[in-house]
Amino acid sequence: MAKIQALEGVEPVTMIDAPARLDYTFTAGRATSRFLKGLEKKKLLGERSAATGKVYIPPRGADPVAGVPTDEQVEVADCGTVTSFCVVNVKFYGQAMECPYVCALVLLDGADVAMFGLIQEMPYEDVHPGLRVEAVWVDDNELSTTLENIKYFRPTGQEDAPLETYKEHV
Amino acid sequence: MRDVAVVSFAQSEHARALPGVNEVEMLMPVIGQVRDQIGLDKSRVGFTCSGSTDYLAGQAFSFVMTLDGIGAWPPISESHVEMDAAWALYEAWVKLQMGEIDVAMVYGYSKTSPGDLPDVLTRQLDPYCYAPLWPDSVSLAALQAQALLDTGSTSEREWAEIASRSRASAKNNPNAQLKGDFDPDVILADEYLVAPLRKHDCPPITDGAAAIILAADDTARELSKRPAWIRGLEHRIDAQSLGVRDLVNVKSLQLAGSAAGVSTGKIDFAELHAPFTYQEVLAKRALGLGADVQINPSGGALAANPMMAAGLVRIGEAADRIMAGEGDRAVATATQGACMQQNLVCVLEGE
Amino acid sequence: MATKGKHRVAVVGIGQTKHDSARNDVSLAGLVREAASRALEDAGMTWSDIDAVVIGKAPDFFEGVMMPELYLAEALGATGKPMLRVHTAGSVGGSTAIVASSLVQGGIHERVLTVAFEKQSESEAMWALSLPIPFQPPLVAGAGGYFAPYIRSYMARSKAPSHIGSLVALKDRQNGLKNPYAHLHEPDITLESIQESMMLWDPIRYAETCPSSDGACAMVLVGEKTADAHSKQPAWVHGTAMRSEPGFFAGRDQVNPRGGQDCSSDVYKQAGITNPRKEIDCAEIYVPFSWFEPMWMENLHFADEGAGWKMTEEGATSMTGDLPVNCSGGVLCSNPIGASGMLRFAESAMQVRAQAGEHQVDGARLALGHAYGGASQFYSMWIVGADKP
Amino acid sequence: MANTNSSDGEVLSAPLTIEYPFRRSTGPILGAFFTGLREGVVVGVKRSDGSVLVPPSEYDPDTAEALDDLVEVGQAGKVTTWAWVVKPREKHPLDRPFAWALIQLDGADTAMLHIVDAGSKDRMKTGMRVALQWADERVGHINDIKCFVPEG
Repeated sequence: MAKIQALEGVEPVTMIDAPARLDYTFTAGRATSRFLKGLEKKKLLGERSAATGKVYIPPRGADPVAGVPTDEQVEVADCGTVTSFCVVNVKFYGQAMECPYVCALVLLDGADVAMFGLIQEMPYEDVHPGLRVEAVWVDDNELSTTLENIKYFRPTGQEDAPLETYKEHV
Repeated sequence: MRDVAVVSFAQSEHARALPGVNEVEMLMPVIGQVRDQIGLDKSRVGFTCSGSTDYLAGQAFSFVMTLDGIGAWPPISESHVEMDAAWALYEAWVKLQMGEIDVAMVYGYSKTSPGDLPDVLTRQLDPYCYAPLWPDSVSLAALQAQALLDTGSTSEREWAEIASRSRASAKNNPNAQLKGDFDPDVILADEYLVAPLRKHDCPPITDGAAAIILAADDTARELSKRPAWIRGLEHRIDAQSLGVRDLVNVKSLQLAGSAAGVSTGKIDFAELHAPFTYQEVLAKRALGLGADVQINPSGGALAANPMMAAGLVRIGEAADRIMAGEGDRAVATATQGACMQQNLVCVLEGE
Repeated sequence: MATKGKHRVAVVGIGQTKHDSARNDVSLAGLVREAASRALEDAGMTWSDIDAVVIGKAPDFFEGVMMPELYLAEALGATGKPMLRVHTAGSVGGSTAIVASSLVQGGIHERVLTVAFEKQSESEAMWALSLPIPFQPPLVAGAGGYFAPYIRSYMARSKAPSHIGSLVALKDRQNGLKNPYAHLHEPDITLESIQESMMLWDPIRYAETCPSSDGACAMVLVGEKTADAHSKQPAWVHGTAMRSEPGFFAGRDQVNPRGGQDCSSDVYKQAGITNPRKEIDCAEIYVPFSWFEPMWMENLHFADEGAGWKMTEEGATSMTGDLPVNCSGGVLCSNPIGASGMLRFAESAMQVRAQAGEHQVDGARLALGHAYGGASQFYSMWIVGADKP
Repeated sequence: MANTNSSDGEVLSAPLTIEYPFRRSTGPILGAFFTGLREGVVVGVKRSDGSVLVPPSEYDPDTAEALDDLVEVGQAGKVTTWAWVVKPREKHPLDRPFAWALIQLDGADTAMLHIVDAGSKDRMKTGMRVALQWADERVGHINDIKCFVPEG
């Protein structure tokens, strides 16, 4: 490098900035759209697989075990059981939540898979598997086609669900 | 080598946008069809391999989601390439060569419509000296096209005729996206998009999926009356830097074609993955194909170009014609990367 | 071209970079070349000796380069040669090595260079792993946020005492001190300092979590003829296996997934292993969060279900135990995601080649390399040995 | 989070932006190239056969042999191929019609990609001479080259 005069004694460049932005139009697909439209009406619509009889929520278009579409819509309850959870205390670029928060796997009554949801209105150290929780929705005038309609889940005050009722999910 | 053949091919409708479905929903019927049309139970598939890329849809791990559409339970032996699925077919063919399995499934797909494809493809380039300039895919192709024009061996008229012929051939292809009668004189009067390329010189932007079943030896004969035997399968890559490459001689395609034995027998027809019209001229030269070879009876990538599947579709289209007895020996190619950087050649024969 | 059927394959060259949080001294090409040229040097080869290149990495959003192998072809001497790019999520480093092996085993090539890398400092792993998805609140915070509930389930199911995770972290970080390439070198670490570290994703503590690293790993895989002519001890491949299962389905056991069980049964069978705990001398297992060591001990049939944590507690997985696990320091000391699986495969090969230096297990003859990815749904494994299979 | 949802028949869609301020380490060879651009010179690297690569790379693109023999090359050269952009895209370096070109600088044996601000397609021709125009503010980046312009 030394033989190039202009480079002698100058601070070398070692890093470059290469910002990139790509804009997309995300399409939810048929099954997810059906689910999202239900959310707009405060309905949680799962989908049952004819192949295995299992109810998926949120539906993603397929029964992954059989590799076939799920197309029978089934309404499930907006309350369920915490099967497991995590207290998040880490920050990252683009994060929307304030730390710490509790992210739990919630098995809604009537569903065969647990979905991720926030748990609030209780101290996070009291969250535990078996806890019965219910969805807290945004105000009716704020409802739209998004899972963000469910602000979070809160304890129902019911007794804990017995392990047998959610054993397959832990 | 072990004798391996294509025994089944299926593809989705190809369209500018299939907004009604997500990737899984687009793929699932294709997977069902490729198995069902030869009565294959999924448990007989010994290896599965797919090709796709996250950047097109703007979703990380898209191949993880599409696994939902193939019924991977009990757990399956499976792999994925971040390449056109023609290379997934290559990986599956290698697994079949090991002699432990007899049937493999390959699929590829992309939803290109969510993003701005020419912008997205700039992200494939050298991230220091090329990508920050955002040189879109059509512009880069135009650089190669101009270099070819400068050799004096082709013309914009020849390219218009290629576009016209391809889209006329596609009229017989129910899955094709862009088809019909285009008079070369009329389309040559169009404005340039990026000179020397006009709109008709460019591939359509396509959403679509495709799948193939490969089988070895007697299993292939059991599953197909006339399997399309793979007699040569080779791929090579060139440097990405356009400034160090010979843009008018696609060395990687020449090398792959020669290693695959394209010229060791008469070729009845070719399915060339040449997304831009002028690339058909380059591909024919690199493979040494004469005027007697029918090119792209399906319409080729100028009629539908589902990224990450279009190369696999070429192999499938060629195999379907062999299986139907419409020819005895064919060549199919796949290309990816700016200006045909990486190429795969597959020679197929009936018996 | 060779005859039909499966051919023998061996590792004769291994290279890795110094792993670090940000390798600001090298370009992307420089990073992969550092590993690849070391592997070639170890193999006594030059770029022109190589027939084909197989490269792997995790999602392209990490570096913001789509299909970066297209740009890296020149840097890896692949011009004019076949090059494949594998991507199977976190297991990719392992599956890349398996694809490279199969090119030799299938009789296609004699000398294959395989490389895996990640340069996570170009962006930020947490960002790349938690890209926004419309219509969904961004609840799950990266891989830790995803796996923490399942770790909690494991703890509940197995009744493992809560200090097991810290014991694994202590062991691996201490092993890492013996590995000059490891990203984290923490000589002052203690069980107390681990237990006092912050809960990031409760029950996962900061010190029980893998770092985010820049790094690469490479190997040269060759056929029997070339390996026999090689002056150094080759690592012979005795078995390779991959398994995938959907990440989300009703009744899925995500603590002890069947994909991992089936994959390990398959690879043991190929290697003629009937008692893995007894026959395997050491293992390099993909443990990004310390609790995965006991979980994988069960999944890999080294321990009965619910008893994996006892191996950790008894010291069986320490360098002086009966099944040393992650003598290199493992993923807990270095995690260039795309390369992490290949590092496990390469470290297992280093053990049976007796080239692991200070973290060598005396007399290791048979070793397991393991990687997993996605929602604990993609598995790749190999068994390598000092003797020909 | 994008929530201006639009409905296309049965199926919902929403805008999605993937954006990151990537920051890349250059390594010594590209680092020298970018340092050169900031200082107003163009740096190449010599291969073992004496030919010069611009932009330089740490490796020979044909043989992968390591390279580090840096040399300075000229700031004008010839266009080896070009493409005329009739309607620039939003992310393109210029917002009026321009040419992409591969430009072989004097003293270099390979061509680099950049743009030629020629005003009109009629001024473009393979083999034409072009001269480098520096950006007003230079930081050590490929965009330190504002463009090339036809010589004379």
